[in-house]
Amino acid sequence: MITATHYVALSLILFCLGLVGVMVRRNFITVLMSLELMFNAVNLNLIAFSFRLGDLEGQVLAIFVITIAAAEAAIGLGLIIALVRLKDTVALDEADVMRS
Amino acid sequence: MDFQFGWLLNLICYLPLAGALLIMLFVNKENSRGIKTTATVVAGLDFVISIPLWFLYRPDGAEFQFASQADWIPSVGVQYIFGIDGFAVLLILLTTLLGFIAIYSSFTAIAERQKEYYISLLLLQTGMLGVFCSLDFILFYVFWEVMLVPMYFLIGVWGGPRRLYAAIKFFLYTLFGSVLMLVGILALYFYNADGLAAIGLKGLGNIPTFSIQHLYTIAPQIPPDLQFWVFLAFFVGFAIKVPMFPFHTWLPDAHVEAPTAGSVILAAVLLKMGTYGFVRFSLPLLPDATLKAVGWIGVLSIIAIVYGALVAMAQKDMKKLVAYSSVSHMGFITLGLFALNTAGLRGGILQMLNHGISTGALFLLVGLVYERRHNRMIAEYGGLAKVMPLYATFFLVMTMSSIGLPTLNGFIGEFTILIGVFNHSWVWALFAASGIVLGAAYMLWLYQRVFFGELSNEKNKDLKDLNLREQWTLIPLVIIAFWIGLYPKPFFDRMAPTVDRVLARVEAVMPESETVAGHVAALASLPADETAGEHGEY
Amino acid sequence: MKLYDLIWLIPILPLLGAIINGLVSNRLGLSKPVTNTVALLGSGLAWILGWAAIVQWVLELGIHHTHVVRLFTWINGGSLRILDGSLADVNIAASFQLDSVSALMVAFVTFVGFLIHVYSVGYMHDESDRAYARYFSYLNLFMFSMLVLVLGSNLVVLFVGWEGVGLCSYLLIGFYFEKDWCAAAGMKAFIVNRIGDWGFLLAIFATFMVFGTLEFTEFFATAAAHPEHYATAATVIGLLLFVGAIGKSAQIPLFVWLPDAMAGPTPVSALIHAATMVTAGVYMVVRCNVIFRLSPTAMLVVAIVGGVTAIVAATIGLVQNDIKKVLAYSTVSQLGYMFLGAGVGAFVAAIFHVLTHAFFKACLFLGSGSVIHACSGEQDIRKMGGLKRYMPTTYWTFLAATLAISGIPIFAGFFSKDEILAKAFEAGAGGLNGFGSTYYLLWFLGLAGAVLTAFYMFRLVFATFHGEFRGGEEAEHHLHESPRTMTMPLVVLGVLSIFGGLVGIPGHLFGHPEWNLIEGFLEPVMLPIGHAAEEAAHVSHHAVSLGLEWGLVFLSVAAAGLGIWVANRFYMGATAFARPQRLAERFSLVYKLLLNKYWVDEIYGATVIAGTLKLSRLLWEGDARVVDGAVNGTALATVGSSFISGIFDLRVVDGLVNLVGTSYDQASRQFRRLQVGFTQGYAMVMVFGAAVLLGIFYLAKF
Amino acid sequence: MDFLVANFGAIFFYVVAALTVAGGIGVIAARNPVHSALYLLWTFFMVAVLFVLRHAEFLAAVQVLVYAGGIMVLYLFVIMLVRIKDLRPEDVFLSGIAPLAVLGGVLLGALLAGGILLGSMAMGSGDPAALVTIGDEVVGNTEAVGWVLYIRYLVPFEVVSVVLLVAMIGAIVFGRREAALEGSAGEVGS
Repeated sequence: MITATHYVALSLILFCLGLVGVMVRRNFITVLMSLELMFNAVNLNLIAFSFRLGDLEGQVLAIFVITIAAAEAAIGLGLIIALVRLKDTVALDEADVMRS
Repeated sequence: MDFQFGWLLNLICYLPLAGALLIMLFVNKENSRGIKTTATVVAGLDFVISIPLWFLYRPDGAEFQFASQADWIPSVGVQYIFGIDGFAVLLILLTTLLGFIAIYSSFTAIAERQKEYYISLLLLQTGMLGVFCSLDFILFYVFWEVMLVPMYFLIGVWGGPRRLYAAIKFFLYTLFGSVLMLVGILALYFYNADGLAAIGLKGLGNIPTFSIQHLYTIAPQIPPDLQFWVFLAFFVGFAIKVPMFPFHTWLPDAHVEAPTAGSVILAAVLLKMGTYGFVRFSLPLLPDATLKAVGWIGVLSIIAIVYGALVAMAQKDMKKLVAYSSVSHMGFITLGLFALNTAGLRGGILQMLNHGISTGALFLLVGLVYERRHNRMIAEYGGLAKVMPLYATFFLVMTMSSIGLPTLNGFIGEFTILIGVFNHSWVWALFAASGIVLGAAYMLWLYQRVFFGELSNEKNKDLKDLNLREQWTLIPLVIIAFWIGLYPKPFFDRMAPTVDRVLARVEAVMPESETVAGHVAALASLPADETAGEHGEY
Repeated sequence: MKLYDLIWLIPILPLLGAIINGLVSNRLGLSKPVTNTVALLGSGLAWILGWAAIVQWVLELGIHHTHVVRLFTWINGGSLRILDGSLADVNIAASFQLDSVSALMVAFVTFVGFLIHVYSVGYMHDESDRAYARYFSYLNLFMFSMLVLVLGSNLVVLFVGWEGVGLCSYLLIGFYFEKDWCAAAGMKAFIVNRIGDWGFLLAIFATFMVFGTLEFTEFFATAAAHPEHYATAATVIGLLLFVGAIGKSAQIPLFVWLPDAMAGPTPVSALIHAATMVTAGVYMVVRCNVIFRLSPTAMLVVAIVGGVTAIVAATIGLVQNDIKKVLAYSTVSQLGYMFLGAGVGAFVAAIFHVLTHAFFKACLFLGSGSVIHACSGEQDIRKMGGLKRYMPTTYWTFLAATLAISGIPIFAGFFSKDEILAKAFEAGAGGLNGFGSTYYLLWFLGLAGAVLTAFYMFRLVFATFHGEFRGGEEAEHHLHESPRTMTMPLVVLGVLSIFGGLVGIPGHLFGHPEWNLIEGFLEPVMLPIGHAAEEAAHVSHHAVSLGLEWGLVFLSVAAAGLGIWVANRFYMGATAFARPQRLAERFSLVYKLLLNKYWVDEIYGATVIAGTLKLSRLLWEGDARVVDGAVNGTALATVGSSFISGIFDLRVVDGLVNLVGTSYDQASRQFRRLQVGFTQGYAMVMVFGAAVLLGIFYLAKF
Repeated sequence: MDFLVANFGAIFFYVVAALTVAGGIGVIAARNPVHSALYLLWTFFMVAVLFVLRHAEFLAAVQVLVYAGGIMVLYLFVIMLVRIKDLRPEDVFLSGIAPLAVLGGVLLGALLAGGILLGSMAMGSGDPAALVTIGDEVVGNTEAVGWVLYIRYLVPFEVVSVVLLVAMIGAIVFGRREAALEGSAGEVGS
């Protein structure tokens, strides 16, 4: 029998994968994709508990998360374009004007 | 609680916010006149609509009047509760009046970024009013923090040469205090509810709430050690705001660097937040710890009185002198509050108003001459009474008010405080009263150096005396100074219920032998000659 | 409406004058006639109303009735638990009372005050319109405050007047504020007075704590009813009250402000610093005689301070050359006599001396003002001389007042001063409170002071009015008698200096005690106190026989005569000034000591004032250096250096704050090198931070 | 075989889960961003399948339509737009901190997993049928979500739409050539 715990464990794995991706990749675009991975992990969690509790609120919340993820993607990609125009690179660690 | 006219209180509190939004959205930043007019009208209107509070407040009515209540974050028990007692009525009137004067006085002083400046002042006013109105701890805390930000900008953007240093010092200092206060608030909250297992705190199991009125009712049940820690957290938060002796060093810097209106508000209202906190929270909520801390706080207050006065005497900068005099005067207030008797508390509360009026006016006055000469060094002046007689007169009145000349407000406050303090401990009064001598010394010395003597500095020869607008920023304060000095009874009457309730809450935990009733009973049982002996030892 | 119910109006009338002159005349620069009409109306109406109210009070209620007019509750500071355990309300009323002391004070304050207003009209005529209005505004304000002081029915209202006269004194001394030393003198007066006020305030608080009320009638009655019960409290309250009196009445050690106060216009010196304000201390001690009589210690202290001040100030007066300075030290000395009188229990004599002193000293000051006016502002008596010829009215009135202060029989001062000395001797002989020998010594000091008084006063007269004019031809040209408005008050006061003492003839010497009108008038003020005190008074009264008393009278007259004779030898005739010159050379040390007023000012300057300033700078530097040090260097070094410099607590205060700031700053500088601008670095820190938090959570949980 | 039939649900889950994780690894490990994007697309589909398993049909549809259809296309566009050759293959990873980062991720994962295993899921459970019913009437997941979303959560829904609007405006502002250059140049210069 598949329980919520299975889903949570899967979600955890996905989340950690995303987390590592955020930390190790230099390409800004890939970093954003890793973030999407983490969002998906969260959604999985919500859905699993929604099922277990028999409560639709989890699903509603997941919809909101997807919306926020869309917004994040839009902003993030806008930033990438700005970064490329400004510094001619997509490497996140080269956006370091603040480092003195 | 009495919910009548609750809308009025909300209106008073949020009107400045509405004004700020109005300026922000609809007034062009080039339109200097429009900004000033809007800000002045809004602040003036706020003062006008706050006047009815003075008449509508009934000392014999409910503890908190003009109340309103709603759920805010029901899951953790945060509510939106507004309501004021007579004490807060006085402070609200002080705030609206000084807020208006601060705005009215900055027409010519501020030339840059006027839009942001007036928005900041109006936001600040909402923050301050909110603090006095809130009866829910979280709401209180929100307003408390809201207040910080505009003040930070006022100092940091429109301040003097070392403004950034002063602003950051002010901000860090107060933030540190308020965070500790938040910890104290949460401890009370958890104690009232289910406790906090992580730190081994057992709770009472009541419905979780931040309502101050509810917490008043559980005050006697709070165990002494919890009271001690919470008191300490509150004390640091409030003592920084007051500021009390070891925490005072942000004050001179903030005052010196702040623009005139900022100094006025800072001295007149922001410093009162600390003493307000003591009266509203520390005393009634933590009576046991209060009783234990009285000795320490008394000593700190006396140090503040003497130390502030002595340091003020050494100042070469007029504004810094007034700032240090604030430390001394606030020492009187805390001393009065912690004398824990009616006279001390009443005097302390009245002195809060007095200090707001006198020191506010003194900062205004220093600002006026600074605006003309862009210099605050005492040595630059001398003989001003010759060219600016009107200014000298206003300054004299406020100097006298500050050093406690009878028939002016300062005397009433200091007298009432000291008579209460003397009853608590004559040694305290002995030392505290020396502040009166020192106060006269530094203020009169300042007055002499600035106004008397020959008009030796060429740059001062054609200084203009006060114009009509400047006079009108000062006249209300002079009138109130005389009013309180000659007939303070209405003020005392309004604060009396608060004082009695606070004292009743403190005395509820006193051992019976120390309360008034217990003392009388004990005396009655003594043989007659033993009471006589007490007089002998006096 | 009875006039004695309107006594609150007596101070209000001059206040109205002050407000009109201060706000209207001064702002608009109205002409002098308008200004002085307002001022004279204010003080004159107060005079008329005051006298009328007193007469009506005496006739309708009698002097034994203390008439209290309560206006409104002024300070309602809640209730306090007082010493006996009961609760007392701090309800301080704005209320006035009329009894014999305040009646006497009101009578002469309004009268002398009005005369000096009249005199000022002439004296201040050369000032600009605005300054003129300012002057009269202050003068009227002073009348208000002084009348509040004497009419107040409780300690706090008295204190209002007490501070009010201090303020007016400050403003009037510093009237010529362009001159630095005038302004400084005003400030000195105010601050020194504040030291006295410190004691007074504490006395008020102590009174409340002991009696639970501040109304004179109430706590006097309580204290008089239980003398033993309140003896200790009375000592404390009495001594604290006396600290206030020392400040206001310029006694040792706080007398230094009064000579400096002569920087003000001369009429001000006459009114405030001779006739009225400085006697407020005496008035207050007499008013509170019940408290003092309960405490032998307080009485002794009052007497000692008074006696010592009387002789010390007189010695300084011997050698001063400034005409007003001589009069100033003379005032200090005479005030000392008054306190001596109060200290030996002769409260009536003390008030009597206040009265006669007001007449002759006001006359002397106004006369000196007239002289200074004539000499175009010159105040040095060495540059005067022979003025008798030019200004006869001034001379004769001045002489009358000088005779009065010297204690020549018939003249006013004789009766009052002699009564004080006699009472002091009686106290010595009767062994009052067991301090007999001390009182003898004080009597002797008083007698010696009388010799000195006669000497320096006649020195003044001879040097100023007799001989040849020494001020040069130019100045001699300007010499003239003063205008009518100035001489008229002089004449009135001169006459009073001659006959004013007749209200207090020592009738018991002639077997007619009822001749002593003032004693009878003031008798209600001396509340009878329980048995013991009354017996002591009984004993002391019979300690001196009638014959011995007559002997004392002759002794004091002889003392005055001796002083005059020496002055005559020294300052009259061809060898004038030669003899004192030689004396000064031979005893140059003593001469310098006296000329420099025992260097008291310098000693205070070097110790108290310099000490306070030094302490304040030290504290301030402690504050300031920390800030700078912390900003410039590391906070650690600051804390360390603050330990070394020994005032570490002050520095730690601010040092700690900046230490926090600096350490954050330093730390962030370090972290910044690694972190800022490196997005993934933030993420790493977050991850590890979350891991640590979780770890802690597990450790706590399992 | 019976085992397979009896446990078909579980086996199916494990398979899909494994494929999801594989997709995730692909996202973070692929050197070419286009490959990463394709792996991500794969992962989205797998997650959608998992949604269906948990009675979230509507959400699965949204996942496919919005994520796989909308966002992924956006990503691919951007990848095409910017020069993907910008990073040399050996520079794809932050070699300096990569080991540390992996360690951190594993550590946090382990700790959280510990929480899941050790902690008791002491919470109520409900009937999954509620996910497809309104009141007593079985209406299907999409309608049920609609009822909840547009009635109880109407205000948050509207707020989120505003957030989306703001994000859109923000993206446009960032994307404007001159604005990006001017604003940033100013900041750099100061």
